[in-house]
Amino acid sequence: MPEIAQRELTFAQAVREALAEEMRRDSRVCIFGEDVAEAGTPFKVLSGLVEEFGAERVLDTPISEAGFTGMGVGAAMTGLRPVVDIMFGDFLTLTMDQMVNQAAKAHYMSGGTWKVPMVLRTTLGATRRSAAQHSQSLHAWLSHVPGLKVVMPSTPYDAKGLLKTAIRDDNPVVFFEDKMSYKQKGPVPEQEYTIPFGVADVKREGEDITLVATSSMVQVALGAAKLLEGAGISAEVIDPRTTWPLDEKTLVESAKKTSRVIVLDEGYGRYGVTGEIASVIAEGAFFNLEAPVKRMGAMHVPIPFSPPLEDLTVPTEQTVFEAARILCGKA
Amino acid sequence: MPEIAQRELTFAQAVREALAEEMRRDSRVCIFGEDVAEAGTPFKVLSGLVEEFGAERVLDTPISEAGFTGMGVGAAMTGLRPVVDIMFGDFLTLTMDQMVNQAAKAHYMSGGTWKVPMVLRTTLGATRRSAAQHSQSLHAWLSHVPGLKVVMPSTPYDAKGLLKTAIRDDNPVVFFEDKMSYKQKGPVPEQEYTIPFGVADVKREGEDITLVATSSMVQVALGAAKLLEGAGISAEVIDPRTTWPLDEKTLVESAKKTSRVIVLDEGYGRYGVTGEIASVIAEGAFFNLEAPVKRMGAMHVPIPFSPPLEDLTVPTEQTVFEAARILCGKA
Amino acid sequence: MKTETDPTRAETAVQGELGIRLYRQMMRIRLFEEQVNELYTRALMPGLAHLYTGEEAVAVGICEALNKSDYITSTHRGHGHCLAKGATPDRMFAELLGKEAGYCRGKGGSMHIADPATGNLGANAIVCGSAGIATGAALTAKRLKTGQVAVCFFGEGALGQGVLYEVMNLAALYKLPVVYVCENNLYTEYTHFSETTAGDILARGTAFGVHAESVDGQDVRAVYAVAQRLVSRARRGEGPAFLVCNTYRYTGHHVGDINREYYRSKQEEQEWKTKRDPLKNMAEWLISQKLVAAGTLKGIEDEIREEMRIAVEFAVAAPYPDLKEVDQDVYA
Amino acid sequence: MKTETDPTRAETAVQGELGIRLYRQMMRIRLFEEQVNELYTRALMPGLAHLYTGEEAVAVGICEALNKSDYITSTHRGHGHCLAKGATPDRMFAELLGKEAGYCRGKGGSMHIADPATGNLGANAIVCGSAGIATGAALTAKRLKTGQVAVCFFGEGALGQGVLYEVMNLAALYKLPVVYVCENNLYTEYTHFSETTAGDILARGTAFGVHAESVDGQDVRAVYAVAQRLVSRARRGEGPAFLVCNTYRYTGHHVGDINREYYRSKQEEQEWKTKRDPLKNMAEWLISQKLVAAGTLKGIEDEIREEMRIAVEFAVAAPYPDLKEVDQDVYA
Ligand SMILES: Cc1ncc(C[n+]2csc(CCOP(=O)(O)OP(=O)(O)O)c2C)c(N)n1
Ligand SMILES: Cc1ncc(C[n+]2csc(CCOP(=O)(O)OP(=O)(O)O)c2C)c(N)n1
Ligand SMILES: [Mg+2]
Ligand SMILES: [Mg+2]
Repeated sequence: MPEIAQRELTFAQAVREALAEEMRRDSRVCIFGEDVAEAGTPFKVLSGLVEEFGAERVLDTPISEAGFTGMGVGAAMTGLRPVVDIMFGDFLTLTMDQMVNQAAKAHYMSGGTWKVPMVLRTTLGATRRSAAQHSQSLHAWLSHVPGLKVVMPSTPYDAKGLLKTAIRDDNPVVFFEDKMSYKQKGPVPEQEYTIPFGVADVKREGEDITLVATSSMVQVALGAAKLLEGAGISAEVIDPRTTWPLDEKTLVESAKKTSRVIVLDEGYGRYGVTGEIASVIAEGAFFNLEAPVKRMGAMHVPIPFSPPLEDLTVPTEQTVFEAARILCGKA
Repeated sequence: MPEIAQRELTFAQAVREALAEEMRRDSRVCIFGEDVAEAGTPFKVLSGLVEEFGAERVLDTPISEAGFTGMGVGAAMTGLRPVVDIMFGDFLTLTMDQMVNQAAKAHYMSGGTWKVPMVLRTTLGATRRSAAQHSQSLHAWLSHVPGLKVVMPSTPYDAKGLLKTAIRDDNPVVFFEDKMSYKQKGPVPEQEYTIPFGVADVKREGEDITLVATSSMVQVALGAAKLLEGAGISAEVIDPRTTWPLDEKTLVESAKKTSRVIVLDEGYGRYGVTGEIASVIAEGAFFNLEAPVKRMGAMHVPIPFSPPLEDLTVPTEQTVFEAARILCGKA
Repeated sequence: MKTETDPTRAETAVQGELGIRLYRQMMRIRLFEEQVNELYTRALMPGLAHLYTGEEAVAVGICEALNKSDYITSTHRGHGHCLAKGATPDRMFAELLGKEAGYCRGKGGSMHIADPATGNLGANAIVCGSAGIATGAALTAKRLKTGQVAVCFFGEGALGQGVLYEVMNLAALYKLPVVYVCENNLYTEYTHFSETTAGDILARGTAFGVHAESVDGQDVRAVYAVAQRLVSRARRGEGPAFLVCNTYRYTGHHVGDINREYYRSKQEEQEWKTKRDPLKNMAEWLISQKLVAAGTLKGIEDEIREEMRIAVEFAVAAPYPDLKEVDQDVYA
Repeated sequence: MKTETDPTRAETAVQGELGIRLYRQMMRIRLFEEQVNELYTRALMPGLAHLYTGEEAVAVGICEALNKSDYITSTHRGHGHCLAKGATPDRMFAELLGKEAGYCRGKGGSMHIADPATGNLGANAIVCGSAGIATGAALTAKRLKTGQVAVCFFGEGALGQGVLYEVMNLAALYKLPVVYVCENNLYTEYTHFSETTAGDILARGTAFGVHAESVDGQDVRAVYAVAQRLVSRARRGEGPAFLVCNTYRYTGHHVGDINREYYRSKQEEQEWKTKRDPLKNMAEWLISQKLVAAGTLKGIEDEIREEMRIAVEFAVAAPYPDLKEVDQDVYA
């Protein structure tokens, strides 16, 4: 992150600022989704946008995720640059045909003639006491699908820079925001900037172990890294920032340097993001690893409502700290 | 496969026989989907069933994948044991909310009170010249979701035994059939049998390299194994048969024995089945592997229609053969 | 749960005993939700809850026309449906607090209460998420000839979900015993239904071959009467129905939705509360008809208040599930 | 593509020149599909194809009422729509054979022909898969005030997909310039529409606030006239329309569907082919009206036969795409 960054914004403010700037820059950019206008979404992320850009560009929709996502695909193909709002990532289930069979394939199937410059913004993350249908992190599904790009910002700075890049990208981009991060504050420079896709960010440098973490897990990894420091273990924290394209090089280099790796992601642990990243590292750093790559994701259960149970389903600073110590043989 | 197996059936006949036997055994078992009755599906897999069991138990539906899959969930919760037919796996996109937010979670969310004993049968596989929306293998999505079981038969024998188990299971089970395998013949004993979930099958024993292959890739692996034999390489072919539950033990044991592994799956190669299985093996056999686990899945592109291009997107006996020779340092 | 009445005379079926029962059931919902809001403000409840206050006549009028063995599916705003179908407040509060004594052992919470004993297939946090489930339950009832009926409750926001029309078409084709009950409380989260719903709501049933009617959702006797008709009709094998109940939620979309002026006026809320309150109007009718004395109704209210107080105490004191339960019941 | 006619007089708009053009366009589709079936039987075409034969009047009547810049979305049975909107047979055949000269460089095939030059947003192999896309195209036209109209073609089987009702509701709410054209050819794959469609088809538009009409899909002049009205209506900002065209497919669901007796009778097929053939009837009308001589029509047919023969030759001779194209155009 550049030095000049003085001003602090919350994650939600950073997202809103990226949208506002892009909407001012390009009149084709528009937003639609449920309660996005006056209400500014239940998370208030979009507050004020309808007042500045009008109801024509900030469009309230019925509760029709498939329908308005499909409308987004067609609007994108014909000259608008829609940013579609899916309130909870759990509702991606309803948009999969539009995103996977339509948005992701239109460019390739048409021999490169049609383009789908749309962004689908949605949320991920548990521990909000919202139970099994409002707590999932389903980004692995989209990362699996050729034709889509998948963005997982972990800080206000990254959120703003990556969202501006997403809106300017000529492909369908799925942009995941951690519900629990919206109030998180961080430096965001006043001046214009964008962040390229496929470039991982070293959130913390270290020597003994690499913690690869996405989205909500980055703060957890940084917290664990602090604890590890106390235990005499120097942890490097790497945030891929986009799961597709994936910056394999940076991940592998770090693994080669530290020789020990934990991959952290809030999606379900099986057949998801940790498996892909762990495989990339296990292959790329095969001759350097001192221990198997450790994977930590959401427990393989529907997210329970009961707080003491829900808190067990997601990796925490403490569980990561302990896993790292074991991996480093210092438990 | 037991010796007694004399009779040969096609994959399609084995599926049909499993359904017919279970429908005779249990009057609660019923089928619904598009053109499942008189037409017996476009693949003719269900031919004859409506004649034996009647239109009440073999129910033609409108083209409403979400609607009749949801109907299946409710029917399963209340006393029927529906087998829902989704013609092409590509249409799973339309059923994801019913399968993931409803079927997979009803038992857990209700504190174990409601059960969802349903089977969703669908297809996977490319190279049928059906283009990008009729050629996908999306089983990784379902394998990612706690609450679901995922079955991937590769032979007529496995198809029959696993489908009978699926129908008797009290959980939602997604059963994937390779379109290109329907005409494949194989031994299927006359007498009753079932095959437990979570038990991998060693399709061929070998010493030098392990080929883990699912569904359509099992025949490819066996073909490659023959070619490898000619090159003096003894390949073991292991079929997990179910991706969830996953028989980690058998996979890891084989990897420990051979020290070299290729994982083959027709799903997209990234963030899918090969990543999970490769990670499980890389962790479990960490100190035994001579080389990184090699992953081979569908190319990260929408499946093209043009035959010469489509043929490049899926692993073949030849490409597996070459990859294996390189892995064994005998290229 | 159903007091026997001649369906053909349903319109005039509500008499003293039943009338008082309808009032009592509505009061239980009203006072239950009062406590839920209390638990939220006292920060004793994890997460949020969507109160049914103001809509009591719908759940009660419908469920009183059902047998205990009949099925219902419910929504994120489901407390009223659960109570009306026979759930007990103590286990419901326990569920809202994530306790082991809850209907779902604390794993479901406010939006997922389910109870096989009362035919409750579960509340659902996906808008329109249970339409398929209710339709499937009706398919089972028809196939196994059990004589059961399934009722699918949903808010008018669910009219935006295409799957509703897919399953109504299926129910009509197979003549399934299911009643789709649309609770039109005029708002989705923060948007008036006129901004999200084009055309004609009733036609959205008939267009798919489903018999459609609407009713004043604040008049419990009217809801009960039409429910009687549509449920017996379904039970007799005459097919599905779509019932639109015009109603209103008194409070926010959820307990945290306090400032609502930007999407609806205080005056609008006042008018519904004063002129069209289902409990007040039912009480006045019962008294005017000399079916009950005012004192009796006051007595019922006090009695239920006490029931709720005890239920809350029970739930607050109840233990959380054992931590090892976290990965139990993922698979049957 | 649109020959200027006064929309208010649309009903009587079809005159000689236009009439002949309508006939010619239908003939091009008829003979194109003849060749497709030929390519299939000669095993020159990979995979399968769904022929439009018998339904020509729908695509032609609609597309002749559109401007070149107007949008269409098409289906798995899309050859007719593509031709009617202005695609050329040579590049279409090339696409069907997976050749680089095809509209999609061979990557799409029969079910995915797309062509920006003629406003063709693409055929779609997901039933109802393009309803959202067409609606979005109309949103763009309205937002950017381009005056374009979008037409969404789909078979009556798509009436089973809920997303259709989601987007019709959206189009009505936002008054979008889109016309949803339902080609009711009586069958989905192998099932009669009466077995899969309850209620009233036209009401499925009006229930969502979309103006609905139906027309004889075998009468190209009637289709053209109503299309004129609905398209200009949409262009004038008066909102979306839903048009049901009653038609029939002469051959199998796809080229491989030969024995059809188990789902429909040969006699039924014969009646449509003899009594209601769109080309035969149009030819008779043109001649009876003295708008053209029989010989002229024969000349047109021969000319088109030749066009198709050359186009097939071109496609058969054309090269496949370079293998390195396999992973090109995944991302823009
Ligand atoms: C598929 C889906 N989309 C969006 C939401 C978020 N959401 C929860 S309740 C609600 C409004 C529902 O309105 P309505 O159906 O009228 O029910 P009401 O709250 O008025 O009782 C929305 C949009 C959801 N839970 N599920
Ligand atoms: C979502 C989806 N479900 C099922 C299919 C398989 N399928 C292809 S065409 C077809 C029938 C379509 O019938 P209709 O819409 O009437 O069009 P027609 O073939 O009669 O022109 C079906 C079921 C599909 N392609 N997409
Ligand atoms: Mg509402
Ligand atoms: Mg049809």
